[in-house]
Amino acid sequence: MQFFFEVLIGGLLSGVLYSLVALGFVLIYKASGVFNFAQGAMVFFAALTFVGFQEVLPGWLGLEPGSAVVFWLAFVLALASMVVLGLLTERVVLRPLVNQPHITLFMATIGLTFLVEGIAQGIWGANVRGLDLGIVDEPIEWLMDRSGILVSKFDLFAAAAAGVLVTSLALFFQYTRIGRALRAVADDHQAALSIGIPLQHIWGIVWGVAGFVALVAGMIWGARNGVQFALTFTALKALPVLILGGFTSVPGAIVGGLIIGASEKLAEVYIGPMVGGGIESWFPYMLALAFLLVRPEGLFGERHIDRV
Amino acid sequence: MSAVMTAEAPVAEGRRIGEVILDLQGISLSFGGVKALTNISFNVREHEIRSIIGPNGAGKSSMLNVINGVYHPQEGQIHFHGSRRQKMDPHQAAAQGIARTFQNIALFKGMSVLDNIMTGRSLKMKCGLLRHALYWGPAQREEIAHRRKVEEIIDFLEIQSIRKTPVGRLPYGLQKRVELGRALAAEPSMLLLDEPMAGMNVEEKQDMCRFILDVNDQFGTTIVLIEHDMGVVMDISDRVVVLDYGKKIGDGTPDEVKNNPDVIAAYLGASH
Amino acid sequence: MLYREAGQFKTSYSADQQIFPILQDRYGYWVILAIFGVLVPMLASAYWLKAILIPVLIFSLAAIGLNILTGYAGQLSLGSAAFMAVGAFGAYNFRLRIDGLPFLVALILGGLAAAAVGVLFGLPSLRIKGFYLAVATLAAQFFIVWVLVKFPWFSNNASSGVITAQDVVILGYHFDGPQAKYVLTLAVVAALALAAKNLVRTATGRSWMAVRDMDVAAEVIGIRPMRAKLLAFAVSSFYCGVAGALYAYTYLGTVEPEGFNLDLSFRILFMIIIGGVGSIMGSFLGSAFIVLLPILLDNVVPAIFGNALGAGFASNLQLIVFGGLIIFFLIVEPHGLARLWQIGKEKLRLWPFPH
Amino acid sequence: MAEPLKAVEPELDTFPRLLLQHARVRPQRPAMREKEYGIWQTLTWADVAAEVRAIACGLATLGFKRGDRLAIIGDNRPRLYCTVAACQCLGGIPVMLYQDAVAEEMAYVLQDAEVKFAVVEDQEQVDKMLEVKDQSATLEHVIYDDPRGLRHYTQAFLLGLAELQEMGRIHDRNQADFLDGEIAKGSSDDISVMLYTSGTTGKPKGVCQTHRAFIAAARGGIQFDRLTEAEDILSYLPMAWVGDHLFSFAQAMVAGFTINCPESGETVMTDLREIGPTYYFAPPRVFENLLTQVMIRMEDASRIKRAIFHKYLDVARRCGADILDGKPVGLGDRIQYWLGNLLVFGPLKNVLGLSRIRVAYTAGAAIGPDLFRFYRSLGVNLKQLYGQTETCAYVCLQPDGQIKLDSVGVPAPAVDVKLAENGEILVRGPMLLKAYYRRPDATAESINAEGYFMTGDAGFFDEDGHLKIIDRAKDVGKLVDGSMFAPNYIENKLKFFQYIKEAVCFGNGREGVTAFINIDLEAVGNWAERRGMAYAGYTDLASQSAVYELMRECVGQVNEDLATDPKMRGSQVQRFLVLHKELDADDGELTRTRKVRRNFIAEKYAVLIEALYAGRASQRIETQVKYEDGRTGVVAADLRIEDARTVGLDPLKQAA
Repeated sequence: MQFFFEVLIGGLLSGVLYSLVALGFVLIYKASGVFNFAQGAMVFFAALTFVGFQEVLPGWLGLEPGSAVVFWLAFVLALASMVVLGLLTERVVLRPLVNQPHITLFMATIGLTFLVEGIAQGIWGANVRGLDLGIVDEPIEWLMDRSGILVSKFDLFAAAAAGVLVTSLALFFQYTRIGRALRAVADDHQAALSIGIPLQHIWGIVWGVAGFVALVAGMIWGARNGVQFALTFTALKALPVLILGGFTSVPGAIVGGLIIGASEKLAEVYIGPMVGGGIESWFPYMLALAFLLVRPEGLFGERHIDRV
Repeated sequence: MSAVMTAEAPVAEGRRIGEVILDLQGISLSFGGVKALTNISFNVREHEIRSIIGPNGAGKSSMLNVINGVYHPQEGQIHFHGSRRQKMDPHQAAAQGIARTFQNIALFKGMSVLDNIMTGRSLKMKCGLLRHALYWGPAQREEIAHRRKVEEIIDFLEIQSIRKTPVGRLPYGLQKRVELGRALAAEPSMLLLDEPMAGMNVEEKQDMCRFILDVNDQFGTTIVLIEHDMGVVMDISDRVVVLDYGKKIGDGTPDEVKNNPDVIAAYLGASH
Repeated sequence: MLYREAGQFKTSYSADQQIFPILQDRYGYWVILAIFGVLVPMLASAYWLKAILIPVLIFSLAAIGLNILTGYAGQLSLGSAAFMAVGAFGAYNFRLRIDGLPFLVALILGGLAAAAVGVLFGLPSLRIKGFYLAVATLAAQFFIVWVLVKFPWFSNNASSGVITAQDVVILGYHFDGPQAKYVLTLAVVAALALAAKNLVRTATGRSWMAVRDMDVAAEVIGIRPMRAKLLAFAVSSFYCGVAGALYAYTYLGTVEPEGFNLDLSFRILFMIIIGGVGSIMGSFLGSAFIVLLPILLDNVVPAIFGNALGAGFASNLQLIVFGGLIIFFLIVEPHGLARLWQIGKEKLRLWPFPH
Repeated sequence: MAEPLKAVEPELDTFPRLLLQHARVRPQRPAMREKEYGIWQTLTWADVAAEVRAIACGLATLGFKRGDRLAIIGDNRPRLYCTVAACQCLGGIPVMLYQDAVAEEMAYVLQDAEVKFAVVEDQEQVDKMLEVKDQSATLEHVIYDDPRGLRHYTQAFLLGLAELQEMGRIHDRNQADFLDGEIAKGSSDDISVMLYTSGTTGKPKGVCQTHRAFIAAARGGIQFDRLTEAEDILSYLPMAWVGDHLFSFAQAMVAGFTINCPESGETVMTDLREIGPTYYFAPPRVFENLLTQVMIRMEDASRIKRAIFHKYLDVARRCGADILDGKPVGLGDRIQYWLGNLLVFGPLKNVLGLSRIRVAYTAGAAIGPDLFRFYRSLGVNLKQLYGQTETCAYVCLQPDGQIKLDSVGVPAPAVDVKLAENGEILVRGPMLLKAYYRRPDATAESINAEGYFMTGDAGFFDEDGHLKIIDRAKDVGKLVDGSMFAPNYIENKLKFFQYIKEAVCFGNGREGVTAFINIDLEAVGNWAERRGMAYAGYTDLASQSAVYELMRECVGQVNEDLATDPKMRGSQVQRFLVLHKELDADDGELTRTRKVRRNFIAEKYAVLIEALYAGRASQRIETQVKYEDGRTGVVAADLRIEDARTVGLDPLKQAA
């Protein structure tokens, strides 16, 4: 039983990371109807840019490697890069494709995936790098002593970060003018126009926010597994998360991420050995597929009626 | 009440309006609590032109969607050719000889006029995948036989000069005509037309009117028509049913409907 | 300019419905076929045949498969490589386990195996569309590769699933040289491309396009969308499967499941985007483009920049160029090279008029 | 004198016999094609013979007798052509009607020709027949080809052509030798067809032509241009027009070539391109529209393409016509022309559907020399012919290699052409009409005692024996010195300039020729804009001195041209003015078909004519005009009068 909980909690915590990536998808999908396949690549780009700046800044500015200044400066620069990347994407890729079929936009973001990955590695190189957030990946003693369950401090931190992020996003959407405009856009583009904020500004902001979310996700993930190309594949796991949670639901992204994270770990541990292991690679997709057949609109998605 | 009316329905020379072939009883339809149609009953006789009119949002298109199986009403019964119709899909309705056009043109944008109309003959084509892949032989013979039929429709609708044009490039009025052609290609016994003349100029409307009358006359096709142009409706319909807010408020010959106080109220109310 | 169409009138529907109704196109087609069928195998070097022409043909076939599904039936798939894998391992196992099974029969059986698997993974398409379906096909991609790796039965107990294709023998003739393999590949691909063209110009193809363009209208005129979609999945997977089998038998000889990864699926998708969605010829153009571009980059980049940029740069540049091209084509010419070809042809037909 | 016609085989002296011959000799060759249901449905000669047989027997079943008149009304359709032949088989007379005529016009012809049967195309024509049925006492049966929309027409005299043919087939089975007997009864002197002259003056007259006449005309043309059974012709001009009857019926029947009927009026250009006829006929306006379209479409082409296009058009202008005529051309030009053919002319002709043409004719109106030269320079063997309904559209033809832009060629084989005292063209030959139907007076008026038909056209032969048409004979007058004055001839020459829209010349009984000119507002407007000139409307533009200069140049060129011809040199335009308003049909100055009403204009603007001859430099004029909305207004202007550049002529005397 203890083992089960350990696996469950570990899974839930890695699910938090899926949630963070999925969150970026949801934001963009809500605002512009674009299914941004490149969100995973953007996470990779963000993490690589952050690490890259951490490496080069001390040399450029004569700072102490590993200092807080370097950390925050790299964070700000990486964030700025993400915003620029987001704005450029919006301007160069999506705006010319406005009013095109969704499938075309989707394929364009696949192209974007390649482009972003290529650029990131072209600038920073393709080596695997470590990323240190200063949090030690060791079990929380208090919890281990009381219940015997191993929970990593790092995972807890990641969960907390995700929680903060989601809460602040929720507040942002709920209480700011731009947030309200964003929600209006998701419902009806015409209505959004009447609020008085140009659609393009809104999309710009959304891509900026999505960049920020990608950066946070990338840093946490990078700190855990190292910054490397494989990150983009792991990020693909966000897709089944979306199917579970629905494309338009922020809570859906969170819950979906947790379900996927937990179930893939449990499946790996309990079913894996029966079939030779490694089922993590496909289990989330099959789960999502099975789920689709039952409830195509996702857990929190809105049911759609085709009017003829 | 409707029996009295049909007795007086105009009978065109040579065209005999026959028995009731479609009977709708107490049809109600709602979408997640929103009532689109409430307890609607009416019937359609063989060979007649039956119009459905009413203000916007009266439920006219929903009515057509019920008839050809796109929507499944929660309540009510549909009898088609005497037998009770179970819940069925549009393609089953098509197999029973019901074809239709749509309010917003629903052509296959990536295909030519010819191919669009050819799809209308899908139900009549029997060759399978392998024969299609081999082409030469049965598949080619079938294609040619149906092409010949489709060409007759193209000739009938006078769209020879655009037969190989992709439909996306055509002006609106011609697209409507092509859509009618696609419906006709199925050689339907009943044709549902959803605002076939919307957005057309006078000349195009005249043409479309002529085609509808010719179809009804030459092929004996029963026609259920939704149309906003009252002049056209009153001119070509045998009987008219009037809907408002999903309820039936009038049913009868054009003259009767014109003098029905409820209908007048609905239309005056709608126009203000 | 080259066309002389006056006087080419059609007195029968069979003449009017030819694949190439214009005489000059027919000539062009036979000339191209003669060049690639006769001249190329006589003149091309082994490198060109083995490393370029054979893979171009094989990927063309896979691209035709994906194009049937995506371009004609409108169902996006990210799992083409997995279906190729099924074809490759299917053909291998059929030959392994059935004594004396003729190669071509094994090829078809491999394709049919892929078709069966394709239908299975196409089932969700009955309820879902667009991105949802794309994600569903990812499941196929990962699951199939995993199965082939994890169950050694499929690779005759070879380590990590690597298989070595048996000799290709048809009617006693051994296809072992690059020439022979090229000619065989060309023959299979040409025949299947013709069949695909036939499918898309008859009722089957029209039902796919109808479902793609307006599924409600398609259903209303009596097409069953479910049937049309599953058929598209089956045919598409069949083509990918045969391509996969050729990939093993006439191209690489030795393949492993991991070779049929997501990246390959993406590459096939890129072929149809760049070549032309909804065009058989576009599949060939796209395949040639995607196969040749990296070779071109490998040769051109060092020539311009020298070796200073390092080996990693070339692969990154390839990513950037592919990604950029995809976006460029989707924005500027969503119907790809095939459309450009067609525009050029229209220009020639109307020359000297612009339109 | 024209070359003789080769002898006719005696058994092939009527159209029905020709048809039977083709069905025997070339049964599987295509005789007629029609674009219908998306493809060119083909009837072989055997098919045509069978169709004709069924129609003829059907007609006989309905009681059609020798000599009965049968009206044919509709677009060019194979079955209507077959009906013509079927009617001829029975010794009847097909009466061809223009399908776009209104019911009353048809009523007149139906009465005049005492038509008993009418075979019409479709519902539209049936409706017209129903409208005039009561006025046409002799009309007994109306037979229609296309049954669409006619299901509820219950009139007993209506019958579908298909049903008629079915009746005919039964009749044929029962009396297999009936039709052959009827055909055997036919004689080459029987009337083969009645064509109505358009009748610009008075009521239309029915021109009766015999088999002999039309076969002679057809054979002459075939011999002249060496036509074979392999020709393809597009039949799109009205069947009631003599040209179509000659080209699409008579010549096809004689030579055994294929006629091709377009799908519909809208698709003629596409169908032309598909068929790519080898033998083609079109009135000048068709060629003109085609050229205009070419130029407009080329406007949108890229700069490079336009440059190539114009460069090679220049090459063609320089040597194209000579190459076509087989004249010696330098090697450099030949190479350039060959390149041009590869890059421009070949594709251009092909896109237009003209690339297979061996012989093309134009007639019916004067064709501008630039227009004519354009097509010839591209290598299209476009030629002019001259003829009337009364001569089976066959008098003069331009021989290959001897094309003169302003002549209509030499007398056709077996045709005897001479000029009357007043310059009127007289023709005699086997192709002359037998008579005007029931109009002995008119027949006597137009055929003189020696058997010459008086064409009413004035013309003269040049030194090579080519006939030049100058005017209607009645319009031709004389100057005071007795030399010929042909206003139309001069006006046409002026109007060939794109800047001149209308011109009216005066001079009959005067010392010299003067002219009113209407500028073409669009062309001159463009010209002015290119030169940066400002103008406010027609009147202002017409009065500008630069425009006068332009007109002077045009008139001067016409004069130079006229001066080369000894018969015309006296007719050079000495003085001219540019009118302050456009001549308008609403003001009675033009007919509805846009021909100038010379006498009306002379009366209305008498003061201007007086000023022209009085030698004044300007004249004030006020004119009432009708605006499009029906209001009237007054346009007033001081019109300048200019002397034109002339060659070797004394200026007009300044005396009044």
